[in-house]
Amino acid sequence: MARLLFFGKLADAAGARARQVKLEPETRTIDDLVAVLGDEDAALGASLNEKSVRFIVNETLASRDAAIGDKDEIAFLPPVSGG
Amino acid sequence: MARLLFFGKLADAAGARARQVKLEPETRTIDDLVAVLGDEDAALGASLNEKSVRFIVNETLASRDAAIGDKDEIAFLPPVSGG
Amino acid sequence: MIRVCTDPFDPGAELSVFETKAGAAGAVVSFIGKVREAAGDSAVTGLYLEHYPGVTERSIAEIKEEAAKRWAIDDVLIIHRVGELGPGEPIVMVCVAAAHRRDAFEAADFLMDYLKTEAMFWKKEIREDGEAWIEPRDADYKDAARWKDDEEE
Amino acid sequence: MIRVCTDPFDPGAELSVFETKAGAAGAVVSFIGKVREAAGDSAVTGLYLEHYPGVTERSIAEIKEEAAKRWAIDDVLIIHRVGELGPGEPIVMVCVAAAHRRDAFEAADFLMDYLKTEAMFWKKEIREDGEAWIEPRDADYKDAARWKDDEEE
Repeated sequence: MARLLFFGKLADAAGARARQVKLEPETRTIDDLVAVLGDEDAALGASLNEKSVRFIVNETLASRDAAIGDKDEIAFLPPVSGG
Repeated sequence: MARLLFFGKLADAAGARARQVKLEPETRTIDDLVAVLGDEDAALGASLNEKSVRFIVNETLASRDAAIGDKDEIAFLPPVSGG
Repeated sequence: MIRVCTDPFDPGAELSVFETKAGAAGAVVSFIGKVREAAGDSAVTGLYLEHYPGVTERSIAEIKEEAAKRWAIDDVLIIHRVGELGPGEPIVMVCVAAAHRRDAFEAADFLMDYLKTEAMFWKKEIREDGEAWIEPRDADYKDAARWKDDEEE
Repeated sequence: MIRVCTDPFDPGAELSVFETKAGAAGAVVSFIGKVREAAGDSAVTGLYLEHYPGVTERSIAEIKEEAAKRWAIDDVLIIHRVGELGPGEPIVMVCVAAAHRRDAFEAADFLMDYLKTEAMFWKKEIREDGEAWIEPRDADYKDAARWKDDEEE
């Protein structure tokens, strides 16, 4: 199972801060995963497709075409706002 | 009597922070006063003639040719160093 | 030192400890950011802040290292609240100690720009007229971009 | 508030009072300048500071007004020690509260440049190898000149 983390407004869009999901073998990249999530929930898909969203795989920043696997922790980050 | 104030290294040069002096009628400007003080003490005169020295007459910044009188408070300021 | 904490902190007490420790450093600059009390016409009743535990702290540690490369600084303290905060409460504090004030000012300024635009915190403002996730203002991105020019030099 | 004082002050306690008062201001920047502990190879054993009572305070009040014209700031605190100080003791503290951090940073920076190059204080450093009246460094004049360009705009 992969662990998905949603922060800020993306947690609102996903309806949860974290999800455990089974990644099918054909879900090879973050882009693939976003497509799968968008198929289940179009609004969430739209939110995750915003250009400002960044991705972290196993605690390291990753691009949309980064490879992912079924043991990974994948985080979706909206624009930050600290301080 | 005029009141002369010397600050910082100029107090060291004058040997005092303050002096009361009788200004002769022909001592009309700060320049005149510096000349009088320099006649008494050449080293003090040299210190007061340094370009970085500033002058205050009755709590207001004044130029070397500012008029002074026998009731005035005249301060000699070397370069400042606060903070 | 870097601290991400859910409990309130006391900026004055933190500064006391920091500046006392900063013996030989002639200059100490501190910045405190607080929850504002109004957004436009609407009163702000609270703030909710979240972060990515572990990842956020590590990214702040990296930017602290970056600041130490760019400026001659002796010590840095970064405190950032997460969780629920009330109006007027301190959210963030950055302290920098250095031999010269320019280094201390610029490093503190740089660290704050990073914390505003890059560090992994997400902030929701709870207002009388509703809730809203906050994003950096254009001015924040502009401020942060000042340091990128430096990088290219 | 402007305070020229012979007694030591506690920067942390001053910041506490200042930032608590600065309710609606989202940003508070503080600067503390301390007596350095060494000048080159020679230990600094103390500092002696004098000012021109009345005139110094008035000139600082004027520069505070100037800062309030240039930046959107809510509150300013300036404390400056005079008399005899030991190594590591705070000499000066400037606090600025503002709605936005850029205003707070720049106004604090500006006030410090003024205090270093224009305000009527004279400082003698007492070192193991002798005493010396201090004058601003070239860097201090350069820092202060940054704001003169602004004036001409």
